[in-house]
Amino acid sequence: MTTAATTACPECTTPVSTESDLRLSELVECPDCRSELEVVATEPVVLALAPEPEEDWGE
Amino acid sequence: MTTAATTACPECTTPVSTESDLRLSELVECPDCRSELEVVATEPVVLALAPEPEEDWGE
Amino acid sequence: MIRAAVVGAAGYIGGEVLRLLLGHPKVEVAAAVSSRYPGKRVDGPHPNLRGTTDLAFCTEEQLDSYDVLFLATPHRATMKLLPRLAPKAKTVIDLSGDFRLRDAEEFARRYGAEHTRPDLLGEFTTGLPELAREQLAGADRIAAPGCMATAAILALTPLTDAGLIEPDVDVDARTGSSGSGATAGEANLHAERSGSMRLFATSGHRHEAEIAQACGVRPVMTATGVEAVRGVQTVCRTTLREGVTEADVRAAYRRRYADEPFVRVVAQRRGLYRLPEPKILLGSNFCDVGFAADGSGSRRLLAIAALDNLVKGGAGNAVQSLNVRMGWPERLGLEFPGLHPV
Amino acid sequence: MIRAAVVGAAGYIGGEVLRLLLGHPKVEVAAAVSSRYPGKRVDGPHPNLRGTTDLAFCTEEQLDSYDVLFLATPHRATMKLLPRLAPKAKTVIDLSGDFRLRDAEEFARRYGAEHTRPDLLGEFTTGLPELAREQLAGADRIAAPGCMATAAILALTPLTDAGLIEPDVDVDARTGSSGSGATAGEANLHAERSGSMRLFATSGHRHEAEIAQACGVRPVMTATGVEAVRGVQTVCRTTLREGVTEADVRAAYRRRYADEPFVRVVAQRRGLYRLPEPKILLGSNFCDVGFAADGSGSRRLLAIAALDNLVKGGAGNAVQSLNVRMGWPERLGLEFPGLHPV
Amino acid sequence: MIRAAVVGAAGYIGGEVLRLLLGHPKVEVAAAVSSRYPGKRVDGPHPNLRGTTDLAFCTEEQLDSYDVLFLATPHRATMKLLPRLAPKAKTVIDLSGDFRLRDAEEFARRYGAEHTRPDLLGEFTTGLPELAREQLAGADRIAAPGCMATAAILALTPLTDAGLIEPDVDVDARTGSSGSGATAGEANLHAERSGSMRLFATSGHRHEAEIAQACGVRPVMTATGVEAVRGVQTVCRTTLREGVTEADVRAAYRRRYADEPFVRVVAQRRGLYRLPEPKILLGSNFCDVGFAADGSGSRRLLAIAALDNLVKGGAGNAVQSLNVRMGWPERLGLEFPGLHPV
Amino acid sequence: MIRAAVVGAAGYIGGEVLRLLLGHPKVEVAAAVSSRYPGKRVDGPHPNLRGTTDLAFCTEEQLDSYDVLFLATPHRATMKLLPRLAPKAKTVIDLSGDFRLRDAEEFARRYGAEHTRPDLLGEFTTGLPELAREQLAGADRIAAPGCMATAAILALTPLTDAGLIEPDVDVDARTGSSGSGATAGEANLHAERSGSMRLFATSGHRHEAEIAQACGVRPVMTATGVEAVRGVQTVCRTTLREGVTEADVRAAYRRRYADEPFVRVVAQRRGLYRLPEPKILLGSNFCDVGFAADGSGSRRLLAIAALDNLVKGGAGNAVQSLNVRMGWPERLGLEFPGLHPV
Ligand SMILES: NC(=O)c1ccc[n+]([C@@H]2O[C@H](COP(=O)([O-])OP(=O)(O)OC[C@H]3O[C@@H](n4cnc5c(N)ncnc54)[C@H](OP(=O)(O)O)[C@@H]3O)[C@@H](O)[C@H]2O)c1
Ligand SMILES: NC(=O)c1ccc[n+]([C@@H]2O[C@H](COP(=O)([O-])OP(=O)(O)OC[C@H]3O[C@@H](n4cnc5c(N)ncnc54)[C@H](OP(=O)(O)O)[C@@H]3O)[C@@H](O)[C@H]2O)c1
Ligand SMILES: NC(=O)c1ccc[n+]([C@@H]2O[C@H](COP(=O)([O-])OP(=O)(O)OC[C@H]3O[C@@H](n4cnc5c(N)ncnc54)[C@H](OP(=O)(O)O)[C@@H]3O)[C@@H](O)[C@H]2O)c1
Ligand SMILES: NC(=O)c1ccc[n+]([C@@H]2O[C@H](COP(=O)([O-])OP(=O)(O)OC[C@H]3O[C@@H](n4cnc5c(N)ncnc54)[C@H](OP(=O)(O)O)[C@@H]3O)[C@@H](O)[C@H]2O)c1
Ligand SMILES: [Zn+2]
Ligand SMILES: [Zn+2]
Repeated sequence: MTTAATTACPECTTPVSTESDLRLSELVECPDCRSELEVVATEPVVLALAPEPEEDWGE
Repeated sequence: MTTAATTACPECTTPVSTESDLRLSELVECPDCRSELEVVATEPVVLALAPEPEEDWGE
Repeated sequence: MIRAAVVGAAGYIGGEVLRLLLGHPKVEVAAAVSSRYPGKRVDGPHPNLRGTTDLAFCTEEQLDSYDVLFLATPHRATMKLLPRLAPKAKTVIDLSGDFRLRDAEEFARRYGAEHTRPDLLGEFTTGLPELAREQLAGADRIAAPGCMATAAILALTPLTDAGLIEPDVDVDARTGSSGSGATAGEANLHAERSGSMRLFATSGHRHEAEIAQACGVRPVMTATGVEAVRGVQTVCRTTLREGVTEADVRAAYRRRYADEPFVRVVAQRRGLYRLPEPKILLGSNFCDVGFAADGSGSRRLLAIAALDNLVKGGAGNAVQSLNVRMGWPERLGLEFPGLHPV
Repeated sequence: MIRAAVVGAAGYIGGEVLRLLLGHPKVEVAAAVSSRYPGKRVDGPHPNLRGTTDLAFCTEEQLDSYDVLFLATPHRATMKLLPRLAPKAKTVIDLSGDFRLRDAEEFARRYGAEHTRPDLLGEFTTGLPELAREQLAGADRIAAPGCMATAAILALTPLTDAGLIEPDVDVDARTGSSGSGATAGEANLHAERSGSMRLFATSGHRHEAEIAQACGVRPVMTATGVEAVRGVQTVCRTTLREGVTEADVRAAYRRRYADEPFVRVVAQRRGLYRLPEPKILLGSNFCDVGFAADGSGSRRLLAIAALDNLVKGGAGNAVQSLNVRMGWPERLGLEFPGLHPV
Repeated sequence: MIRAAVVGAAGYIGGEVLRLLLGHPKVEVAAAVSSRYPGKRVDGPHPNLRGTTDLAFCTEEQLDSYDVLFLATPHRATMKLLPRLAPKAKTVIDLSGDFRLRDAEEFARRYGAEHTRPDLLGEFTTGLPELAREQLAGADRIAAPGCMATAAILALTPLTDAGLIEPDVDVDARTGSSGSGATAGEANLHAERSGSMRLFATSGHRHEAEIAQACGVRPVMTATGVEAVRGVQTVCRTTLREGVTEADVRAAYRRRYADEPFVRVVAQRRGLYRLPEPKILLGSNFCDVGFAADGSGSRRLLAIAALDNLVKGGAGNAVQSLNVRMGWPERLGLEFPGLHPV
Repeated sequence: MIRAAVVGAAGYIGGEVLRLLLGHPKVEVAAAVSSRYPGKRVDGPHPNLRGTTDLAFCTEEQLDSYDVLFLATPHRATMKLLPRLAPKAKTVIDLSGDFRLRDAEEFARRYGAEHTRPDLLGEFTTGLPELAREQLAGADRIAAPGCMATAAILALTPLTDAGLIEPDVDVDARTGSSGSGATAGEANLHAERSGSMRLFATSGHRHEAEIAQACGVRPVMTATGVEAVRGVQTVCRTTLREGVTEADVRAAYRRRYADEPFVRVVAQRRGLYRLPEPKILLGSNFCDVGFAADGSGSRRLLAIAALDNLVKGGAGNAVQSLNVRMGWPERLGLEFPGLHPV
């Protein structure tokens, strides 16, 4: 069984619901700003912005 | 009262329905090939292809 | 089923009204007026309608009476048409600029002509459900806003309603070629318009007045024609009031549009389509709105919107207003979500 | 409501299947498989779906069982997927090239690889209602034809059915960039593909075999990439049999397609859009077909078709096939007529 | 320095003649005639010329006498202009269709009007150095071929000269919008023309007659407007004579164009640009030609050419003809190679 | 004739340097380096160069010594290449971002990496003749500015030099797809990039730092990808100092650029091309600059520039800098004026 909790997106503060069986390093997506968030702690769940490949558009 | 008859499109032979109160020089549209047809006689109705401005596309 | 008539039905907005009404489950298109094509099939100038209708255009004189009348005719011509056409329908929805502004003097300044029926201006309700849903429920004179104005208004409203920004706003509109209608002038020649980035308005665009009226801001507006047929994007450069944070902004947008069927908040950190962009909205009644604060902690905020000028910026918005007016489900006949890729 | 799953759901065809099924009144999208985006929302790669669904992708392993399964995966990969996925659904609709040809040797010649499951080829029905409506009614293995093949087949069928043309046919296909899928290769780089007129196949294109199989002609095919994202046009250069007139041709087209919901005969003498052209078909399930005889009295006849490769050339056609299979009204979920201008 | 005048100088071809002559080291542009813009600067309608000239348009009446006169005026109008303008210059180079055909009856059939000066047809030399370099050396009446004709002729000449193909040829021309000139008609409206694949000629196009005259083949021609401003591509579907191999074809092209400064043979097995494509030719006087035999051993051969309709298909070719006429290096003023990416 | 080498020669900027040098009367292209295509002809990746050269790529190791070396390699890679390549040439012209900023900390902030050779930053002269003509005369380390920065700098310089504007400037850049180089990523896929209006930078774009450094303003910059392959337009929203009139502005532009060979002041009241627009600049080394004051008497002023990012925004500007460095006529090899229509 998994239960859902919520924690705030570190990028935009939107509540992100997290399953209780999340593992460390797992990636979740913020439903609002769509940031990729990494699980950096599990009890309680702490999310951090996952690093993103730089986009280089327009010189 | 108008009654409908049909006559063949001179361009594509599709039957074109014509109202009985059509007048000479009136323009009707073929429902199939969309040619513009001129009423050149009325009893019975005779349709002729109306002249079209030349299209000049691509030099 | 109600019976609808469309005047200016051979134009681009008229054609889009036809497309939407022909697919609408509660509306019958009873008349489509064109002075250039009387007696001709509507699917001549609107070839996308082939196979969906056998309707032919009629003349204004052939109109009798209808439940709703859509006016898709040029500004300045419409204020002359309205008095003689209004009696033919219970509800009139005007898509031109003639009855959008409440102030006749502002109209004269913006449109370069005196309003011929200033007495009627007060009778009109703004045809934008997001702003005037309640008034529209009982409205029989509806004036849909301009395409670029609609985009800017929907981008700004969450901010002005919540008092988050200062009044000075720079509105930078980018638009496709269908915004100028089906008029073959040199400026719309394919070889000239193609690939252009043409600043055709550097200040004083008419839509400024609509934005000011709707949002209570002081807009200055530039408009650039870019390579596209359909599509408007407005980028509003605004200044946050002291102490307002990006989280406040995000919350204001979410709150304001939580229940709106046709406004989506798009302000993402990942992916190709992070902010509103019109290409994925072709044919759709969505207006996407988004925002971007300045990372560096300044008070600068971009408020961005995108829409299809002929749909949410015109015909779709008018049909949505009709749905509200009639008490129908607001999405009726407007379900097409847009395409990707495109 | 039936339950559907889509494999390859992050691709262009997969996204279009999702768009159509999400708007379909009798289908629930129960699963969308992607190996690249498991757990991510489908409106990430398909931003047009924002606001219409909260669906997220799953992995193949997470699939259970469904009423219908759509395969929108690459050719050669699909024949390997099918055996393990087919048990998960009553009806399978494959959009790849793997089960279109009935002859395994022809497959090997065209696809440069042996077919791994030639035993299954005979189980498939062609997913083109205009050709195989009756068989589709009871079909549970459906293979939708290729986009350019569909256009050519629909252009030629009235002529071949009525025995009006000689067997040698030149198929000249013009296509937009979405035909190659969401694969970022050098050839699909915007700066390279933009404005191109690229003859990427000068003979021997795979779709030749499908056209031959469906129409009994000897096609030779060229394919040119032109500036467009969506859209295919095929111009077939054919020769009329002795004594056949243009009126015979027109009658054959009219007769053949009189009751078809998604084929329109477009062969006009006036107007801008006299012959089939894909731009007004974006997002639409129509295939427009037309013809032009040589004024000079020669026996030359052009047979022309246009469609949106992702809709009637792919996902729309698959959904139409599903409608037929289920005995539903054929237009269900496919009502969008296309746009003009665009 | 010789003195040149251009009539029809406000049009697209006229503007291109101006661009090339203004950059030509041996020509001074002494007059540019326009009836719409007399007294106005030429860089008004031709904004690319800003900073390169202070020239203004004049009227036809203001012309005096010149070494060379370029006529960039419409067909049917030009045959009326020529008699009164020819005395004003030693050498006349006509870019219209009026003096290209040697046979007045063929002209009447193709142009829908009697030729008003059939007596002059014989005086003209074809302004295509690849065909008529020697005659051009002494020519004072030069008629440059049509843009699509030029492409088809340069694609076919190596084959017909070497007797490698049968006489029946299908010419499939694809063209950008500048081919119709600076005329704002509905068909050239950006919103209509954009993204089109419009088969505007399905047989009997005028350029057929030029191709027949130059190559001795029996061409049937289709022409499709595709998304582009500049650029023509012609795909000629031909049949090899018995026993002719692809190696013979390649050799014939190489031999024929070995010393041509402006024809490149492009028929590669690798890379993105294997066959001729106009986008990399914008502004350039190159015509790229190539071919593709049918792998399967049939006798089918595609002969393909691409050019910029305003340059090698018009103004550039005219200037190249002038260079030949004057005995100057043929590349003078025509060095721009084209761009990539673009 | 001097001998030149180009590193990064297979890229878009590298290809444009090759095009310009191959047409330059005083430069011989002695080496073109590519790691992907060693030994292959340069006209493979650069098909526009067919017929103009037989040059093949070499490896970095094969370089010997040259009069001038062009670096057209990515930022962050170039600062590592420079120390080992600089000894091979008297003059080095770098087109990357690595040596544009004088301040190593600013570099680290903007480029997300420490500068590996901060000691060399001071040796570089800005490769923009309009700003640094005199210094360039003796310069042997030249860093050409970024494409959007060049446009913004040329738009603003007349105003900042004359002290006409306040320091806060909003720079709104619009750019084509070639600005991202020949890199096939998802964002540059034709089907995704086509028709886009993508705000890919909403603040903090690297070019801000270059603009600040060159003009002494406080720029905030947004960048939007629009439908185009080549072309940059920057619209700078500025505020006039108290009392400054539009006439002052016009005079400042005229004065500042009176003798500049490659800057044209375009601020017209009539015509289709009233303000700078990149499409007529394809292939040209012109930068068009213009301005528009607010009619209403406010102090708002738009300063606008347009250029071809690969030419005046890159390779052309580098060649112009070389011409200045060598004391040659500045227009040498850069005469192509641009096209219209296009
Ligand atoms: N295009 C847009 O994006 C957009 C968006 C929102 C609102 N609007 C507004 O919608 C209206 C129509 O715009 P459009 O783009 O569709 O223009 P359009 O394509 O030029 O069509 C206008 C139509 O009005 C008719 N018309 C012209 N003059 C008339 C007159 N004096 N009296 C009656 N009918 C007349 C014409 O049809 P006949 O000659 O056949 O009668 C024409 O088809 C305008 O007021 C425009 O401002 C446009
Ligand atoms: N594009 C058209 O116009 C068109 C028209 C008709 C038919 N088709 C056919 O439809 C199919 C899909 O075409 P498309 O254009 O949508 O291509 P696409 O955009 O490249 O999508 C293909 C999808 O298949 C998945 N995939 C790739 N390799 C796979 C494998 N080995 N096993 C399972 N899934 C795999 C990928 O998703 P993940 O990596 O996320 O799993 C990808 O999203 C092809 O067979 C094509 O021939 C295409
Ligand atoms: N476009 C192409 O790709 C192309 C290629 C090869 C050859 N051509 C041929 O070149 C000629 C010009 O084509 P274009 O595309 O440049 O057309 P365009 O842009 O329409 O220009 C034609 C010019 O001719 C002038 N003109 C019109 N009627 C005239 C008359 N009765 N007498 C004198 N001048 C008249 C007009 O200028 P004013 O009204 O200002 O006098 C106009 O600028 C045509 O014969 C065309 O067939 C065109
Ligand atoms: N595109 C523009 O509009 C523009 C304008 C002004 C300045 N710039 C600058 O010019 C430079 C080149 O841009 P571009 O657009 O031409 O990019 P591009 O098309 O991606 O080309 C870059 C070239 O650099 C080579 N390269 C890549 N990594 C390298 C490394 N580590 N060491 C040496 N060579 C390497 C590659 O060639 P091989 O793999 O074959 O060696 C490639 O062809 C960049 O610094 C860019 O910022 C670009
Ligand atoms: Zn978030
Ligand atoms: Zn007919």
